[in-house]
Amino acid sequence: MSRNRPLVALVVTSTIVFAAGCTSDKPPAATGQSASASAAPAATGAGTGEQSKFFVQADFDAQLAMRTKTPQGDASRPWEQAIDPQMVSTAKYKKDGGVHLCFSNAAVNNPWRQVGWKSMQAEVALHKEITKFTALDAEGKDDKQISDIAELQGQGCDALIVSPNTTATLTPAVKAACGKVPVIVFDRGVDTDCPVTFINPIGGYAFGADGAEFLVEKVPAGGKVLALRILPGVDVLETRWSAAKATFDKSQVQVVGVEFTDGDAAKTKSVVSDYIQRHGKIDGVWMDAGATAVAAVEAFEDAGQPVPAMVGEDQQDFLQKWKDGGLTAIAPTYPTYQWRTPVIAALKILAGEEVPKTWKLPQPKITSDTLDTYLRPNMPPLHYALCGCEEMPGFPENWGGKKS
Amino acid sequence: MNGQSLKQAGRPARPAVAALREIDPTKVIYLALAATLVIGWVLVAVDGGDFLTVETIVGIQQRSAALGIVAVGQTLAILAGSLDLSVAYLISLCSLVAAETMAGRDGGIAAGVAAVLAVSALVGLVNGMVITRLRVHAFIATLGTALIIKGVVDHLYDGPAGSVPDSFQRLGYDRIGPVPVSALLWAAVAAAAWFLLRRTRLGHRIYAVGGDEEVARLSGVRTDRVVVLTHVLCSVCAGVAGLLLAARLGAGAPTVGTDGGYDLESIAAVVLGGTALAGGKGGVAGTVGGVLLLAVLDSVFNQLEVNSFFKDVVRGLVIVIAVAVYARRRKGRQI
Amino acid sequence: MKRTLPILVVLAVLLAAIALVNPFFLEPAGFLAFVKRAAPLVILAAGQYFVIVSGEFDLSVGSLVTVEVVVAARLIDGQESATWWVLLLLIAVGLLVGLLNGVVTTALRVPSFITTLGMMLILSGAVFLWTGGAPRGALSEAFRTFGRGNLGPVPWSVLILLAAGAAAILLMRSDFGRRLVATGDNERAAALSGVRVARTRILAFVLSGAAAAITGILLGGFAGVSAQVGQGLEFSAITAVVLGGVALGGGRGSVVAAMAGALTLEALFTLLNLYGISGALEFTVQGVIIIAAVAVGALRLPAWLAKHPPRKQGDTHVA
Amino acid sequence: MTLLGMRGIGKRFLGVRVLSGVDLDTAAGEVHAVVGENGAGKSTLMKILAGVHVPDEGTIEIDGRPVAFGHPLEAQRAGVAIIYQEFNLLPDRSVAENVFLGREPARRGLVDRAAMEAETRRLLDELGETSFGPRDAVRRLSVAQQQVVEIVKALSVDARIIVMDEPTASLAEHEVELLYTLVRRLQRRGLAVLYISHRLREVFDLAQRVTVLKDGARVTTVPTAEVGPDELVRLMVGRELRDYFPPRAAPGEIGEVRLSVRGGGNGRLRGIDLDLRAGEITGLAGLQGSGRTELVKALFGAEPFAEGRMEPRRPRSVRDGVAAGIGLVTEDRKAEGLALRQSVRDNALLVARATAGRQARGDVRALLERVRLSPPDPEQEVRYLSGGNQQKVVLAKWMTVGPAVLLLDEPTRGVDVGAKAAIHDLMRQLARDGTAILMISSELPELIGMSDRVVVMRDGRIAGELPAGSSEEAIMRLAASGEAT
Repeated sequence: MSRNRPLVALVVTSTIVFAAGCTSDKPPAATGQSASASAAPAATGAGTGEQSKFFVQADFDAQLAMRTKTPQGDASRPWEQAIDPQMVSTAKYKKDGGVHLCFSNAAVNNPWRQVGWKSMQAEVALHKEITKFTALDAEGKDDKQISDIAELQGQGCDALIVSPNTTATLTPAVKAACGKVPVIVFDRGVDTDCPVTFINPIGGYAFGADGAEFLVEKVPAGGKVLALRILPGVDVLETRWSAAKATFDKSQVQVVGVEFTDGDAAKTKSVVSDYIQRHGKIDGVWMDAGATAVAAVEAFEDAGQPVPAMVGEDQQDFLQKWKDGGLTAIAPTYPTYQWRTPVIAALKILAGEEVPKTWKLPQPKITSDTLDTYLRPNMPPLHYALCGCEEMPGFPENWGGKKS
Repeated sequence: MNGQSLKQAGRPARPAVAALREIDPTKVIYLALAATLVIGWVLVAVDGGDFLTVETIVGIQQRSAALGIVAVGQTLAILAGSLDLSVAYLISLCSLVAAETMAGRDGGIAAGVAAVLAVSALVGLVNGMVITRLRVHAFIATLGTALIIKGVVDHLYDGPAGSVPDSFQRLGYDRIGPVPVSALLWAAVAAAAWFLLRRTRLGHRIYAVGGDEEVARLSGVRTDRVVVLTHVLCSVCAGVAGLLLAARLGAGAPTVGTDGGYDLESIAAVVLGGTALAGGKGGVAGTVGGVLLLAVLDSVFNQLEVNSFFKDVVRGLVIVIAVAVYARRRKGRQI
Repeated sequence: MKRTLPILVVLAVLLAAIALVNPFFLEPAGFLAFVKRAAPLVILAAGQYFVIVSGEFDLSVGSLVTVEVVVAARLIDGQESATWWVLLLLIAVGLLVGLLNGVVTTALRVPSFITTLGMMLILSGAVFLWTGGAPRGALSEAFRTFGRGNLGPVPWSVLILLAAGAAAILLMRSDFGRRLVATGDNERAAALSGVRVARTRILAFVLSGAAAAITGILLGGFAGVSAQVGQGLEFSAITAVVLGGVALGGGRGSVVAAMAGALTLEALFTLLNLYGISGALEFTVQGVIIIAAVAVGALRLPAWLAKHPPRKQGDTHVA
Repeated sequence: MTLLGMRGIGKRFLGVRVLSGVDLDTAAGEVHAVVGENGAGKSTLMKILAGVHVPDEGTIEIDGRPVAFGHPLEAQRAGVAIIYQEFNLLPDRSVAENVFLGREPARRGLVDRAAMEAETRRLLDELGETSFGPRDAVRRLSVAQQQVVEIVKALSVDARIIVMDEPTASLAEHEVELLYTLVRRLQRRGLAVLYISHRLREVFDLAQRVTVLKDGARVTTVPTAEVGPDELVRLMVGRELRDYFPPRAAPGEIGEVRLSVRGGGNGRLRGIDLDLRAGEITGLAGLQGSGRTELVKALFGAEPFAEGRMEPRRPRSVRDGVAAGIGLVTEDRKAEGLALRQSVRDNALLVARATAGRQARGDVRALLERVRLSPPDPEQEVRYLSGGNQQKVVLAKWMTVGPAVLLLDEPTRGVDVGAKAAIHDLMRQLARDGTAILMISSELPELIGMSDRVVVMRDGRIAGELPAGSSEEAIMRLAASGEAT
């Protein structure tokens, strides 16, 4: 052990020197999306650690405000709704005849993206005018997505949809593409306003806050809350946590721990059991993504304890658990129906109809009252309820569900 | 898996039949590459696409440059009978170091490059030292280093950070005709490595150490030194790849290395290129072929919009089959 | 035994350290919970041991575990009745994958590192090709009992672990075990003594596959369906085995030590968790400890190294 | 004048004394033999001279100037070259690359292949070696050719002191002759040759002086002219070893045929007719490459016959062979005979465990005592045993299954005089108990001394058979030209 200390010390220190030493003269982060790194400042708040570098008060306030606004458009088709849109003209993109639509996808490497991807394909199928649909999967590799975007430009696309793998890193590629075709960006954003429209739901702050507020309301003052996070360093997840943190810090609840689970159910269960052991009782569990919600619930069941107030997501297995166990729970969502919108937007743009510059989709949360409307026992465990795909041809089989 | 070559040494020459059966992996891989190109072209044509457009050709090169550079470094390590599982995290680290140091300033480029080379060389040194001085198996040693770097990076960074000046991004985007600068960089690195192995003493000794460390030692080769140097070079290659990726991404990204799967993929590419995993046999030419083959496959799949799961299956099969073909050379060794 | 001792000491120290922070750990329930959690990795490590001691690697176990769970979920699809035949099928799948690894490695002479690396890609690709990208279906309660439920006060997984551990130890005491180690030590000598080298190695891979199947069953039971249940397990397993003082390259080390290595690794995770080391730095500490442990193991005999400098199986080589 | 002087050399491993106060000096143009039983410290002494080990005590002087080697490289620079018993060559590299490994000639920092190959060619010519060239891959060369490469390697350092550790261990008689001429040529060039060998004949043929080591200490250094073989053996083992070989089988002791081949052949062998009888030790002679090893491997089933009849049956695999009651003690103990990092017990029981299943275990300790393993400790790892003891373990391995036929390929190679005698007795004992034994030995005195008859091979055929006690000349003539006397 001692023999290795120097080695490690070398690596660590050198990294810190290079990292911290060089950020010192870097101007503070301008927009919410661009990140700046620095050695972590001291912890603050009620056991919630330091605030994330991603936290931007303005965006936070904006998103929380949006939650109460009524979106414009047909409420039965939330993927076409928009929250106070600033319309932009797209006349210059007007085009007649068949459409060749292109899509650079970050990845399909998790259930959320799987559900969304299937919805998007179904949406494309709905429109006869789309004669060709070319989609490249970057397999979660920034570098590949960059060359994918470049490659697509050579295939005569009429419009390019991009779901960026990461924010800052894809900006150059998207900028380059903007010059050639109308670009539609959704889910994650990029650090440029060159895309015709940027589509996503209200966002991570709202997601995080929804859950946290619920707990603050349900958990008695001084009650113990455990926060579970997938992994550090993912902007979307960071915003969720930072919002939750902001909420908790203002409240009476005590955050006894913030743990990373790698989205691994087994690890989640272990972590939660450890906390139950150590603290005897946990009054609420917050999490930044629902993938491991069920595992967390089970940890309490296996420990023979009542399941406390839970925050999950709109995955079937959690909704099922919620229903069966009559849990006190809430499921903030990051709706997969947003995968339908870009296709619709593209067609609008190519038809010369104006679209919102930033297309904010509504982001409902599932509560005990609305649970039954979203719970679909015939769908696979990791299906996301807010796919907006129930009416689409091929439902439910294409989404892995069974006719019932 | 090895130790046999050593025992071979004391044994009389094998019958000529075995000699006839010998295959030169480098030839095989380039034949396979050509075949893949043709088949790919046909498939895509049938699919109604056009395979050999400038975009795809550039795409192939762009996609393979980073992996190619890492694989060249990995080749050195494997030839010396070692291997390096830490490259993926090192690449992430280096992309960050570069972007942070440059911080968008043209003036920062030199410093950034220097910093990356320094950090990567240091990591290589640590790997080499742990392997030779502490006598830890390379597999574990570099796996450990990988974890260490991962921890540090994740701890310090919450996502893409820093930024490289546009002038540096040109490294990632400019091209001369159909040849991207990044591909040229890769070619340069590969050429350098080829030259090193073929014409320098270190090169000869890398083969010797990989072939049989004990023999090399008794012949007066300072084997530990060779192993350490090899690991430094391997890590520096990873560092260069990190620079390239920083240029491509315009920023440093804490996950770019692992998302790219550069650790196992580089090893796969090297072995695909006919370099013996046990060391002492093979070379850079093969590795380049291996990387290109993977890239072309990727590109074909892209054109045909094959989903990534199917790709993995094919990749896996290709790698195993290729190595099985090379393995026929070692026939006649078994009892 | 003398090779097993160091790791047992380390393990004891770690367990003591845990107990220090978390007294509940000393109660039967607390300790059993720990063993229950560790069981899957320990069994996987035992399987990996057979392969490593025969001089090979098995990198495919991680994705094999994922395959097992995903397949189980889709086939059982919530029907209790399906549980039993699916369980049998899962074991069969594990055996089959092991068999393939073994045959390709021995008959086609592909280095096992590559064989199993390829298998890793093939498996993870194939299973999601089959389920269309994400897991479907659900596990039955009966299925989950093995990883989750208890028999009286004792978790099933602990009982399964004990059974598997005992089996592994007996196996290594048996003729097969000795032949396996001899093969890993000197293939030619073993072959010229009448050992069916290829068959022996294949059997090692088959055992590893079976272990992965059991691990999958336990993990699926413990935590339910997940797309990434097996992620990185192959490295954890290999690390565990090496921590136990088993030499990569084959021919030395005991299965007990390998399993102890796995327990140690699990204890390490728990400890880092208890001491609340930052989510990220945890990896750094882990990396340092692994290198250190193996280094110390290697440094125990410097004089010996001077006398017999490492040959090909020496430490700086991938076996 | 003295070229090399080693004074009071001492060395311990793990606190065990392996050398103490050893003196050794040699002059330019001298062939100086170093003899002693295995474990006497010969190899360690030489490895110290070659910079592989650092001595705990003592000094080394070259030309009267004190030197200290921390690494083989430094020894090389000082003009010391060593040719190890097991060759140190890279099979996948060319001859030239092997010769200059670690000392590649360079111009402007770049390896100068042309110079490298030219120089190798020159040295090969000098040794009159034309059967292969600098660019050939070592993998392709025969054992003898590989040894020439080793010698060229030594010459290329312009070594002034060349250490040869058992150089003839793997050579056939006629190759030994070649080696002799090489050594004498080196001697004429004014080099000092330290010649380690178990074969006393070579010592007397080549060396002017001989240093005897025993238990890590020097017994004496004497001019070879002043001692006789028996004297030397006594100095080495510290006891008289009269009656070197056990008595041959009396006619009555030779029983029925245990194994017979008619027209056996495969890639390397043609028309093999051979009978092996219970109680008989058959010697198998022949030049390197005449097919001796191939023959025993074919009889055993490791490299099976493709044609011909064989009684009781023709083995198609090693397991067939073992099942047919055949055992093979291979030529290369370390590579083919033992799992070095396993215990004596595990090695001794390997065959039984591999083939015989549960039975045929018996009492390991008794077995080890029977093969006179000293000490008979079943838990010891075999790699820590002397060559002689290791060979005894290999024999024990086969005795567990009590084979009807035992094939021994160079059973006493690299084994010290004491163990050699033990192994010889054991062989005869096994024969008496009814085993049919076929023994290959390149050491003709041994072959003649042990065999009840000698079968001679040539070009993959059996050239003829000679009765017990035939002369070396008769055997050589048959082996070389195929003419019987």
